[in-house]
Parts: sequence; C-alpha cells; structure tokens
Amino acid sequence: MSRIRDNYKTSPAGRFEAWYKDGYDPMDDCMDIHKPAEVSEENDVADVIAGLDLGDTVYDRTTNKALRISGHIYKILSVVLCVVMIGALIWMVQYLPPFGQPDNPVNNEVSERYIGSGIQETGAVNFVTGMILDYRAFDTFGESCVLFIATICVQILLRYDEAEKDPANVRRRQKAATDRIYEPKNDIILQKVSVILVPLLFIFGIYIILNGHLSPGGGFSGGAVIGAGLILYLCSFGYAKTERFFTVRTFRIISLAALITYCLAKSYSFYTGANHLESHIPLGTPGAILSSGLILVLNICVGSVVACTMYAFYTLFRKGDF
Amino acid sequence: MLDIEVLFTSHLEETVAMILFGIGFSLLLLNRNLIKKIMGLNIMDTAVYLFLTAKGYIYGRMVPILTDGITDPNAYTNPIPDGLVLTGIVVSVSVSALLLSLTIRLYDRYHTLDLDKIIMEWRKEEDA
Amino acid sequence: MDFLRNLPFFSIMLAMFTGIISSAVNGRTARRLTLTMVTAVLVMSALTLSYTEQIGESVTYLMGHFPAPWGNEIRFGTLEAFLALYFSIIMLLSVLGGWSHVITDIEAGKENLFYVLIDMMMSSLLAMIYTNDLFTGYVFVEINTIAACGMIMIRQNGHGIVAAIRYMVMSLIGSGLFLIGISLLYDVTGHLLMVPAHNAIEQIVTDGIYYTPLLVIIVLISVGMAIKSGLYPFHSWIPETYGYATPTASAILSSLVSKGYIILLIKIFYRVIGFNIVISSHVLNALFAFGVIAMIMGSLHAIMQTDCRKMIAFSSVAQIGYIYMGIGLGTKAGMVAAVFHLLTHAATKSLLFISAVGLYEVSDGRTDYLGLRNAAYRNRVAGIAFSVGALSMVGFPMLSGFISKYLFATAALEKPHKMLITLVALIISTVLNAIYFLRQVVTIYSGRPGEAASTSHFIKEAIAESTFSNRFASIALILLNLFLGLFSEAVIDLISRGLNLFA
Amino acid sequence: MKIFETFLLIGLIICALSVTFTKRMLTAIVIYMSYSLIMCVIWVILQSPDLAITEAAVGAGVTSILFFVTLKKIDGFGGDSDNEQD
Repeated sequence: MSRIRDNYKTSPAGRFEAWYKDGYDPMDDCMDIHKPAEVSEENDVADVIAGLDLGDTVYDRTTNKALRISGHIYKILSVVLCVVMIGALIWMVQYLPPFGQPDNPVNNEVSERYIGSGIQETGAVNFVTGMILDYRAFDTFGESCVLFIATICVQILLRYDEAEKDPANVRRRQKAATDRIYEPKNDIILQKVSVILVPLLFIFGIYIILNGHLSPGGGFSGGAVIGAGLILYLCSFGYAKTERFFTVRTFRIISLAALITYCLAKSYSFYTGANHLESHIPLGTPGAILSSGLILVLNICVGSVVACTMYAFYTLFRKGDF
Repeated sequence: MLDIEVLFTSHLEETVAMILFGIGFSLLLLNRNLIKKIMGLNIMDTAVYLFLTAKGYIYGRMVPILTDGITDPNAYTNPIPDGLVLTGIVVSVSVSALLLSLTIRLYDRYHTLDLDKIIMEWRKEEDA
Repeated sequence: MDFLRNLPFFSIMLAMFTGIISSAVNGRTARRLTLTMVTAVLVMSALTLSYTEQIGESVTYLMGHFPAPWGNEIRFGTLEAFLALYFSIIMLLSVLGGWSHVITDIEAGKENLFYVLIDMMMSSLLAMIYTNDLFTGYVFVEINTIAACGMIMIRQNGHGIVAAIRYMVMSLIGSGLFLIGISLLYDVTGHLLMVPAHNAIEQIVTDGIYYTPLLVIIVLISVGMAIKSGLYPFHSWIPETYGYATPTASAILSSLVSKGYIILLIKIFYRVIGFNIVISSHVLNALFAFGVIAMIMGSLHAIMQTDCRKMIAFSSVAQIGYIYMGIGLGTKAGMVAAVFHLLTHAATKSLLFISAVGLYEVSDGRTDYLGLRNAAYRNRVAGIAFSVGALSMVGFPMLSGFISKYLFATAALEKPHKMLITLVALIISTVLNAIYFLRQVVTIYSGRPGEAASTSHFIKEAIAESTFSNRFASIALILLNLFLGLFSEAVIDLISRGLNLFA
Repeated sequence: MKIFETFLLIGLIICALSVTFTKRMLTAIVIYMSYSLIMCVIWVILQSPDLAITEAAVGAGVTSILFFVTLKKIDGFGGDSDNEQD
C-alpha cells in the first residue's frame, strides 16, 4: 500500500497535486544555488532570508488562508493563461499559409524587388545584407542602439569606479579580486588549443565582416566571432595579457568612433534619399570587396562595436571593469 | 476543428515554433528561478525566429545570395525574414545580458534568485 | 518651407547622436547636452506642428532611397507633431525638476550614463510616435523598455533592482506577444509597412481567407501592449517601479513610457488594422472591461497605501484604466477622450511626482503620508503644485482632469450598452480619487502656518537648497495643466483632426 | 531531408522541455547550448546561412558564456559539494 502511495507521489499527477496544494513545489528544486557561508552585516534583509523559514503565521501560506487563496488564484490564472495561449496559437496555425509554397502572401513584390533590383540599387551580392543595411537601414540602426544601450545599462549595474565609498561595493571588489587570483590558470591544454584557435577565430571573424556583402554573415556575426576569440584568449592567458591592448579607453574610442560614423553615414543616406538628392557614394562592381557603397563601412562599424561589446560584457561580468 | 494532419504535414515548422513559444512563455511566467526565466525568454524569442525563418523558405530554391548572375526572383528564397531575425537576435542578446547582470546584482544583495521570497520579506518588514 | 519636412527625422537622429556623445563626457556636460537636445527637439516639434497645420495632411518621409513597400519610412500629421511637442515639454520639465536628486541618487561617475538613458528614451519615444513601420516600432519598443529598466535600477538599492527585474520580466512577456503578433501579421499580409499592410488586411477581410489568424493577431498585439503599459491584472510592477526610482525617472516612467506604448497601439488600430475591423473583433470589449476594473481596483489599492509615492503610483494604475476604457468604448469620441486623458495624465502625474519631491525635501526625507504633515507651509510652491495636481486628478473644474472626465462621460452616452457601466465606474473612481488625494492634501496643510517660521535648523537649510529648477518645473507644469483645462476646445479639435489623419 | 529535419525539430522540443525540468543549473545551461546548436542546423536546412552563423556565434557562444559567468558569480556550480570550480 505504501509503495503504491510512494509511486503516486513521484508520478507526474502526484507532483502536480502536491504543487497545486502548495505542499511542495517542483520548481523549488531547480534552485540549487548554494547560500554562501558568510552573510554581510549591512544587509538585514539578506540575513533574514538566509535563515528563512516561513514559520511566521502571517506570511506562511499553509496557515494564512487569505494568502493561500490568492496564491492559488494567481497560480491557476497563470497556468490557464499559458494553456489557453498555447492552445489558441496551435489551433490558429492550421489556418496560416502553408509552409514553403511560392504563392504565399510573403512572397510578393517586396522580396521580388530586393532580389531583382538589389544588385543595381545596393551593389550587395548577399541580398539579406543589402536589405538590412540599405532598404531597411533604420531598423538596423535601431538595433545597434539596442546593443549600445544594453552596454550602458550593464555598465551602470556592474562597473565600479575608484570614487566609490559604499561598503557594498568594496565587498564586491574584494570578491572580484578573489575571482582573479586564479588568473591565469596556466592550463597547458587550454593554452595550446587557444594558440591555434584564437588566430583562426580572428581571421574568420574579419573575413565574415569584410565579406558581409558577398557571402553569408556580416557585421554582427563577425563581431560576435571576434568577441568569442577575445574571450577565449582572456580565459587562457589572463587579464595581464589582454590589458596590454584592450582597456576601457580602447573600448570607448572604438565604440564611439564606430557609432558616430554609423550615425552620420546613415543620416547622410536618409537625408539624400528623402529629399531625392543624388547620393555621391559609388556602388562599385558587384562582387568585388570594395563595392556596394556604404554597406562595407557599416559592416566594419557594426563588427567592431559588437566585438568590443561582447568582450566588455564578459569582463564586466567577471570583474566589473575592462 | 483541429486538423492534426494539416498541422504535421504542411505546417510542421510553425507548429513546433508555437509549441516552443508556449514552453518559453510558461518558463518566463511561471518559473521562480531567475536564470530559468532568462532561458525561457531566449527560448521564446528563438521560437519566433524559427517561425519567421520557416516563413521565408520556399521549396527548391537557393540561398538569397547571387549565384551565376541569376537575378530571377523565382530562383531564391525570401530574404526579408532573415533580415528581421538578424535584427531580433541582437535584441535578445542585449536583453539577456542586461537581465543576467541584474541577476548578479540581485544575488549580491539578497543571496537568492527567488523574487517572491524577497517580496514576502518586504511585506513582513513593512507590517512590523 | 519644404525644409521643415526634415525636422522629425532630425529630432530622432539628434536624440540618438546626443546619447552616443553623452556616454563619453562627464555628468555635468551630459546634463547640459541633454537639456539642449530636448529643447532643440521641442523647437523642432513646434515647427513641425506649424508645418503640418499649414498643409493640413500627413506627410510621408522616406528613411532611405526607396518608397513605401520597400524601405523604412516615417509619417507625421498634426497629432504626431503635437504629441512630440508635448512629450518633449514633459521630458524637459521632469529632467529640470529632479536633477538635483539625480546627483545624490546615482553613484559618482555614472551620472552621464543616466542622461544617455534619457536621450535614448527620447529618441525611442519620438520614433514610436513617428514610425510608419511595424518592425521599426518593435525595435524602438525594445529600446524604450531597456532605457526604462536602466532608469529604474539606477539607484542600485535592493528595491530598485527587484523592481527593475519585475518590470523587465513583465515587459518582455509583452514584447514577446507583440513580436509574435507582428510576425503573424507579416505572414498573412506580406508587408511590414503600415499602409500596404492595411490594404492587405482589407483584402483579407473581404476574402475571408486568413480571417482567424487576423483575430489572433489583434488579440496578441493588444494584450502585449496592454501588459507593457501596465493594465490592471498586469500592474504588479508599477508601484515598486514608480515608488523607488529617482524622482526624474518616476516622473518620466509614469507620464511618458507607458503612454508611448498606448500611442503605438492606437496607431496600429487605426493605421494597420483599421478601426472598424478592430471593433468587429470584440477585442475592445475586453480592453473596456479590464479598464473599468483597473479604475476601481487601482484606486482601492491607492487608498490602502501609506507611502505617498506608492499612492501616486497606484493612482497611475487607475488612470491607465481610464485610458483603456476610453479606447474600449469603440467610438471616435471615446478615442478622443482617451488621447486627451493621456495628455492630462502625463501633465498631472509628472506634476505630482515633481512636487512631491519638493515636499520630501523639507520633511526630513520622510515619504509616508503622515510624515508630510505641514510640509506645504515649508515649501509653498511645492504645496500648491501638489494640491493642483491632486485636484486635477479628482476632476476639479478649470483643471485638465475635469475636462477628460467630462469627455469620457459624453463619449459614453453614445454607446447605450456601455453607458451605465462607464458612468458608474467614473463616479466610484472619482469618489475614491477624492478620498485619497484630498486626504494627502489636507495632511500637508494641517498644522498652523506659524510653525513654519519656528522650524528647526535643518529644514531651513533644506528650503535654501530646494532648487530653483524644481520650483520652475512645478510652476510650468501647473500652467500646462491650466492650459489643458482652459483651452481644451483647441486641443480637442486638434486631437480629432489628428485622429482623422491617422487612418 | 524532411525526416532529418523532423528529427531535429523533435530534438528542439525535447531540449526545451528538459531545460524546464532540469534541476541543476549547469545542466540546464548545457542543454540550452545544444538547443541553440540544433536551431543553427535547422536554419542551415531552411536556407538561411546568415542566421546560422549568427546563432552559432551568439546563441551557442556568447550567451551561453554569459550564463556560465553568471552562474560562477552566484556560486551556482556543482551539486551538493560546490568546491569543484577552484
């Protein structure tokens, strides 16, 4: 008898029931984050949470009836919302245009012009690049701004400056410093592999950026590849080596220069386009590296911004600095 | 009402994309662990991108890159969804990086990833 | 004269350019750059407004060399130019009113980054107002969300971070729904530009094919935008967000950010889907219902708050409810009332947040409502400003809140089966508003005026420190409120002409 | 080709579900990485090499690295004994 009950408890239905009745939440187990031994003294709430047992009568969901009911209602509502939404979406899929047919609404005069006249109008052999950097360039400029503003927000959160006196930040800095004690790890396998891989990654990234208008890829993917290469180099050789050529200053100069170039170049092209003026930028021969007008310049700008940003994300996460 | 056969023959990619969207959405809404929430967000976004990419595909056509000088629009797949997805991927990377840095700061301060616990504590303090 | 066509484009690009430059300068320079930029945008929007008033129709402006179905474009008419002008005024006054707190609330060395966020917020708001392309709309919605999140967490205390995470999670759910809505719309129409997409949708409605996906799309986009702007069941992030951010950020978040999404939603309703199709889809009834619930529940929650800023924040929940109720009426008059209330709320809520700052400054930093006792005598300008804002929210005649309530009531009379609910909800909500706002106003004026003279030393210092720009911003916002209340005819006329140009 | 694609699509769903129900964060991140890689292969099949390159570099590369760094910062590596990373 008890074995059957045990089986029921471990079965999905039993777990669902337990979760519904709030005795046990299967999601609770997902949080295998371990609380560190020392809890800082300036943080009362953290202290309380560290020794948290919801034994207090008011806030214990098992004893406080009102709280339990509202918790139930919230859970049921969210589950119902999810189920209804998935159901509605899947039910709707059958009414959509079928997959892969040439006469679907999406294959209209828009894509025809992108492909048919793309070569004369943008000079880009890769139609996707031509589309995102010329026909719909405003979107792409917005996208670069999203990346820029995300970097700004991460800097606000994680960068710390010399001027700070807040004890919480001092503690964070000490913690970051202990993270760096193990740098470089001098792992021979990692170092040998990255000696081979990092130059390859850089060359591959630069190739993707420069050939963005000729072959698959472009500024963003190339920049991400270069960024990954930088991160690998940092992991295997430590901060001392990377700081010789990449500091906050480098990051600021590169990203500012690239974004300002991007902004000005696109402003010029939007202004001439809207006022029906002649654009004085030669398109070149399609297929050559130096062709397709501004696209190459924009790709290089995006690539350098993205490479710096990815590396900056990593170092900001690791030690709150570049 | 629901024609299963249509779903799995002519709309396979879209169906899978919608299922993935639902999984990601539920993860983002229901899971209490912040890192899982961020993964849910990424799954949800990639599901939309899978849907868009599937919409750009046309049977038997080439990648939208000029080959052998053919400029006939009927020879290539649709380039528009690819462009949109490229833009979208950048947006989701930025958002994930921002959320992850918020996670680090939250953990620094409260040593937990569960927002409900923290909010419960606040209410307790307010009443006290 | 024809050169004026370029001004909306210039204002978007200028805002972004200022943002990029501001990331490399120090805090003081960044603040000056930002103020200059917002003033420039204000002037440019005013010129655009005069230009659109002269030609009397909306102008399409190419962003690139290619026309409508191929390239990006922006489009502006009377209402868009007016909204840009209005938003830049509010932005300018909010930044002016709270900048002294920005210095103290933000870690040293990161002040310029706050102004970068404000610049990007401005550019994204402008782009959301002007855009004529759905995907551009999505990208700028994301910029707006990230910038708003940055503003919330910039104080870096525990409350700020938790509030930012909750805001981000709710917003991302909203953006996810909006994104899949756009993707489906692209799938069934094949266009991302608003006007060609609208033509395709009309075709769909006459043919009847793909009509089911269209309904799902309308629901997804409406729900996504409603979540992002904080409609009632999804409001849980609002009080913490507005209550714990730095005052400038609170004012901007409550009065501008959620409004940008509503404007985009109205624009999609009118220009992409077509208002008649939206009405026949019955989505508006759901928005109406949630709006009414929000009006009452928001006010009830506000009564239960003891913290003054949280009280103002919960009042925002109720006001967002008013706006959605106006949209949900499904008539032209209801829409005009909703847009007018959007303007009212933007002016009044920023006035309340900015003047509340003036009151805390002289109350030893206490923010609970009893702690503000007698504060109005210590800072008279802030006291008057807070009272004006509160009276406007309650619907005192001559102030803007009265006009918008009047507009809602008259709009409701056109819809017989929604009339009763609307009027009852308006009355209940007004009474509840009066309870909690007048309670606060009475509190700040309770006590004898003479006490102000004999106050302790630190309060005198605080009064001396209370910045000139805060008072200036409060007075300017009072005037804006009076302007909306007294010259409402002209504004309503402008809104209804602008809505005609929207379609 | 269609069979291979179907196989990959089923793999995607399995990965997404296992991310939902995995208890250890490290495992979840690794599964998320493989989810990105499968998505990348599907995009190659769907004739979008641009996206495949980007997803391989970003989804499977940079985003996952950021997840790992976050996990390290919040001391989330390992199961019961969490001294493995030193």
